[in-house]
Amino acid sequence: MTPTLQLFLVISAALFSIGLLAVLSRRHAIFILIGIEMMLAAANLNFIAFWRFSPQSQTPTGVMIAIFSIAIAAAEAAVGLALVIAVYRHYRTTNVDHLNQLKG
Amino acid sequence: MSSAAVVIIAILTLPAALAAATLQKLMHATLSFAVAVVGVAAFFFLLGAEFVGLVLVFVYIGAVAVLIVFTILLTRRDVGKDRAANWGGAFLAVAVFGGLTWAILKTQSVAVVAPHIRAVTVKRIGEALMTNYVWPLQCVGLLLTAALIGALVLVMEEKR
Amino acid sequence: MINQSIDGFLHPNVSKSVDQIFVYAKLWLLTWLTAAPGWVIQIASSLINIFALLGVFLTLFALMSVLERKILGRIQNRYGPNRVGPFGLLQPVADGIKMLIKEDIVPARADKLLHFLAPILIAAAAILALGVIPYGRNMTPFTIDGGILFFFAVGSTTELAVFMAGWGSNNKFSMLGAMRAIAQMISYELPLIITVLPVVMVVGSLTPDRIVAAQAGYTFGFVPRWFVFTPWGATAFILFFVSGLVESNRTPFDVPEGESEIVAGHMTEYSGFKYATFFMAEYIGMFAITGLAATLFLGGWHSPVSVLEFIPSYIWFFAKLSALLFVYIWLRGTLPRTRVDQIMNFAWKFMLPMSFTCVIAAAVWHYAGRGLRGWLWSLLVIAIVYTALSMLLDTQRKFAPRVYRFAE
Amino acid sequence: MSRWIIDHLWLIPAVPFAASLVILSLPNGRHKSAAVLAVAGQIAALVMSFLAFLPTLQIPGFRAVQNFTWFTFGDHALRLGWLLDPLAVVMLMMITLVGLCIFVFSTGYMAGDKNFVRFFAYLSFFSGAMLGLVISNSLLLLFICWELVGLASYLLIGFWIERPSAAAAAKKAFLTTRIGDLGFFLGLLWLYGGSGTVLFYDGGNGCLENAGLAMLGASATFIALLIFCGAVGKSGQFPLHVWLPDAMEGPTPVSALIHAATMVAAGVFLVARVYPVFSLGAINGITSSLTVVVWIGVTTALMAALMAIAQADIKRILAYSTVSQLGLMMVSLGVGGVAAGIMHLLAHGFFKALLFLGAGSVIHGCHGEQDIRKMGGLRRLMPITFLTYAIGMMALSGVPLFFSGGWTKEEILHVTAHWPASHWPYYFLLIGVVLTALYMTRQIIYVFFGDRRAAAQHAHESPRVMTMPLIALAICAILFCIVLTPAWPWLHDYLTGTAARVELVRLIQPTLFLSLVLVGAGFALGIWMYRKAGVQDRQRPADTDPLEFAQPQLFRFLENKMWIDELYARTIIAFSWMSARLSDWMDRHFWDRLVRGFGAIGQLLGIFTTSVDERGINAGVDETAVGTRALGRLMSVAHSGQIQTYLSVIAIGALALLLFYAWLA
Repeated sequence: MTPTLQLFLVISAALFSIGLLAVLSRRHAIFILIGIEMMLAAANLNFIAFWRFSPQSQTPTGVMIAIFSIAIAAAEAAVGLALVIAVYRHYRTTNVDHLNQLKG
Repeated sequence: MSSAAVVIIAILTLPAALAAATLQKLMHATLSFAVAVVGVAAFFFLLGAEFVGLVLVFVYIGAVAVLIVFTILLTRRDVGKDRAANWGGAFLAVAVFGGLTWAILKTQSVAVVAPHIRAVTVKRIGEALMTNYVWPLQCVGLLLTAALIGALVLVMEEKR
Repeated sequence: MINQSIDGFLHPNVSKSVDQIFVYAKLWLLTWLTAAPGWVIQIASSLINIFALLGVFLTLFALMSVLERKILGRIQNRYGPNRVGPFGLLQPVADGIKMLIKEDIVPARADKLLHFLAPILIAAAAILALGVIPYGRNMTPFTIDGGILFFFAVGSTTELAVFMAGWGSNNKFSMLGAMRAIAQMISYELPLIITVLPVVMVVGSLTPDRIVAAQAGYTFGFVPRWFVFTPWGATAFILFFVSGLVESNRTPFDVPEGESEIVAGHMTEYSGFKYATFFMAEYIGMFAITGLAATLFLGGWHSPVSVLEFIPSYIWFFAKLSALLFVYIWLRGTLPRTRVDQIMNFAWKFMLPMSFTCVIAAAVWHYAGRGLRGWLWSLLVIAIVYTALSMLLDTQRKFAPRVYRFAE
Repeated sequence: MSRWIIDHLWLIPAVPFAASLVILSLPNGRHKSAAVLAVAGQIAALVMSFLAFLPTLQIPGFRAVQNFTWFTFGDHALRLGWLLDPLAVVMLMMITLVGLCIFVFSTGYMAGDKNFVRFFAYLSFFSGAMLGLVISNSLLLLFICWELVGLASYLLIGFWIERPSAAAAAKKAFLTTRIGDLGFFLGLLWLYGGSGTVLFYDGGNGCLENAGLAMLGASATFIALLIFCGAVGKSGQFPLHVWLPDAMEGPTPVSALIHAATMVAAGVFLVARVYPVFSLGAINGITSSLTVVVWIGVTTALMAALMAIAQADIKRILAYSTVSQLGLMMVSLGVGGVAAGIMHLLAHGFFKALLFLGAGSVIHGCHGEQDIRKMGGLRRLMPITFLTYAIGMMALSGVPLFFSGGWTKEEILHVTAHWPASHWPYYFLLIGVVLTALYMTRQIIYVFFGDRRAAAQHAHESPRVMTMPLIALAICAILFCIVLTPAWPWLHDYLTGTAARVELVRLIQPTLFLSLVLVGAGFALGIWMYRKAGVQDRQRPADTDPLEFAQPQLFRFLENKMWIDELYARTIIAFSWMSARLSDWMDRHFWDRLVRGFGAIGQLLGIFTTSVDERGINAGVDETAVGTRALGRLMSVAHSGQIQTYLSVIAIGALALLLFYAWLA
């Protein structure tokens, strides 16, 4: 039997939630970044899945968006990790709990 | 494209992702993240977007994973001290998953099978990139440059 | 998939010749399970490809290891290994046995998992990369659209593996070696990929088969249409070759495992069969890079002279491969090891601009009509940039003999 | 090749322009590169002018026109264009040749000036504008270039801006020429209104071709006179000649190039260019406009020659002679000898540039001294300068046979003599010839003969870079007469567009002897008067001019330029001064009051609103601010600074939204 769109959506939802888990439950900044990356990957999976299961248009829009979002994710990762390093330099920690200078 | 393949890949991918989210050692987490990315790429292959899959592997394993690893190295002193995970977050994540799944299964419009399509070749993607998506392409290029410079500036040793 | 691979680029008058012998052997093997469902055939054919690849390249690796030692011996004016077997040709077997029966030592404080996974991952990456190279007419193990990208995507995994090795074995030398290795690999991955761009641009495809097909034929009947015979092609080839040297950590760029500085780089803590695996991975990576170089610039399996076309294509391919490999060994026997800062400067200040210039030159070549005019124009472009760079970089200062500050 | 240059005629002015732009962008110290650039641009222009010269030789009366549309308003297009015909070509050759010599000369003369670079930028700029003026095929384009050369001359006269006299002279030149240009512009507009086009030649319906002229009709006279105003201003004719002598404040090469050879000749060129408008409806060669031209020219020639006698500044003498020569040309144009006038213009370009450069060399040698009474006996010290200067002087005073000036001047006398309207111009010109010889003799004697006086003690010959141009120009001044002689009037026929033929008989003419006699008389008179110049003679002190001794008040009258400047100062300038005063008074006492009144009203309003603010609005605002602060303190509690808290909140929100939509569906 051939899989329906639902299957992929569920999988990407799972991936997304796992990313969310990492973002919400881990204290280490890098874990948070990994989680964000995973959520982005899930989003890409969604794009591709929807593109694949939708009636075809001339330009593969979903693929395009996936490509762009991958590029943007790369940029995001680079800047984010640079931020982590900079933060570590200042506070000698990457624990996001301790980074609460903006507390009201 | 058969459900079996999908399920197999899912079985490979999701645990890896879970490990990436939960493992104590950052290094292991990163590597399992890489594995998860490979799984996602496999999904892309399965869905007929080979190019995107390759790009995903290329970018995430070749660049992002290595970057993360470097960061781990540079912030080493902080690694390993494990802290109590916050269970609220975990619960929330589970809740989101439940909600999403419920919503997906509830909507019948997505319970469709894939139509037969002609393979999206690199040539087609290239043409699309150079015609309809040329401005987005330029913008992304600009963005990447900006990110590069910004990252450099951020990690530059501030002189004092 | 097999049929598709057959009638892909089938040459009319060689279809029955010795040239296609392996293809037909594979077909014959597959005829046994015509009854089986499609996916079985697919898996079977893939397995056949895999085994063929492993067989060929592991043999080549064994041969290479001994030949390298012998050639180095010749260069350094001594006998190489000459005890085991005729001319010491069985030396690799002896080595293999030794490696197998050696004790496998894992440091106590090491991260066992990573320490164990690293060699496997690195070897896997290297072997995967071999899969997309066309070894002869209709002899591409895996014809996927965008094979070149696949090659690099897989190749980029190596860095992670190296890091795993360095980190996992929890040893400062390993860590340093891994750092050096990753640093130079990343730095040289850019020139490596960007020098491939012109070829991809000119051919208009990422598929190795098409790239090889695009280099068929001869101008004026005797000069083969290989890209290495165009100015941009030649430049790109040289850049690619050097980057390949760095990627496979060979002299003069073998700082990551420079014995005299850090014991053996990221392989310091490895022994026995894991070490052998690293060793093998390095060599196979070398084969992959050289094979890709031959495919991209040296016309793949095409014969250099039209009269010699009767010689089977795969023989030509392996001839080119071994020629390049010989150059590797030759360089190793000839050149001293460079310094890290020199490597980095070279990568970012020379290789990268030059490889971008190759792209531009290729574009010029194309728009000037791919003829003599294009040839001269692209030559002009490259010459200008080269001279400008060599003026800017002021090489006298950069590569001056080292000043030892602490040697009072 | 010839085809190419006809299509790319615009390159000739463009190259010096480009050169000047590049030079302007140079830093101040780069003397060498500036000079090289300027000279190179000039050489390029010379070569291209020569290329343009070749095709015009093939057919007599050759004319190539290349028009283009500048812009279109509504359905009407304003078109400009380039024109290549003998008149333009000879001007091109003369300008570029003389210009090159002067450029080279200036590299020596201006060496050590701190604004060297700027100087060459201006010079190239001028050359470009002048070349453009010569080849423009549209009165508007010509006018534009005309103003550009005006600007260049303004900049260059005031080049030594730190000298107040230079600044004043620059201003004077600019304003005086403006007066003329106003007339010119009006004429231009009138012409445009009349004939509907400003193109000279446009395939049959240009404004100088029968179609256009027919449209002008009777108004042609006024248009011609208005355009002539511009010519009067530019080439220093009688009412507006006052600026030219003062323009000598500029560096000598500038005087040579702009105020002797090229720019001031532009007026003559202009008249020659639009000659059809002047001569429209002429009855045997006489129209009212041409008559005006003649008499203006005569007046100028005679007056300037008289003034030149009493001047002491070496450059001023030359300036006045320039003015008188220009008058001569105007006369010749007026009486219908266009070719003769242009020929004299060219010849004059060469020898006057030569004279000025010679003067420059003298001044250079005497360390900046310009008063001829302080010089003397320089012929031993600066032989080359002396010889070339003598050649120039001979040419200027019109010694026949060997010097170009002689032939052209005879030609002019010849045509003037046959002017049907009146014979007086002829007689006046004869006097003018004598006077010319006289003042040139005076100058030569003062500068080069006699014993060395104050400034001449430490004089020295100039460097080769300055003498070489002198020699070149001298050779030009002599060889030029080959194409001028009546025996083979090549240039004349080239300009009039007929084929030249050789007739040695025509070499001997009555005017030849006449001018011989006249020039001889002039020399003799000069030598007799000034043989003792600058030395103690009878009871005359050494530093007084012999003429001054003989005829004090006459001399003073001439020395002060017939008090024309003073006249202007009393009348025109005084009037404008008065009007300025008047308007100033109006400003102070009337308009100011008004403005102040409005200000007062504004202030009153302001006071009112302030009170309203302080009483009413402020209180309410304060209350609001207090409330806001309290609210903010309340909300800031939510900002725990924990990213993950925020993220969780977002997640909860997203979840809620999702569930809501799912429930809706």
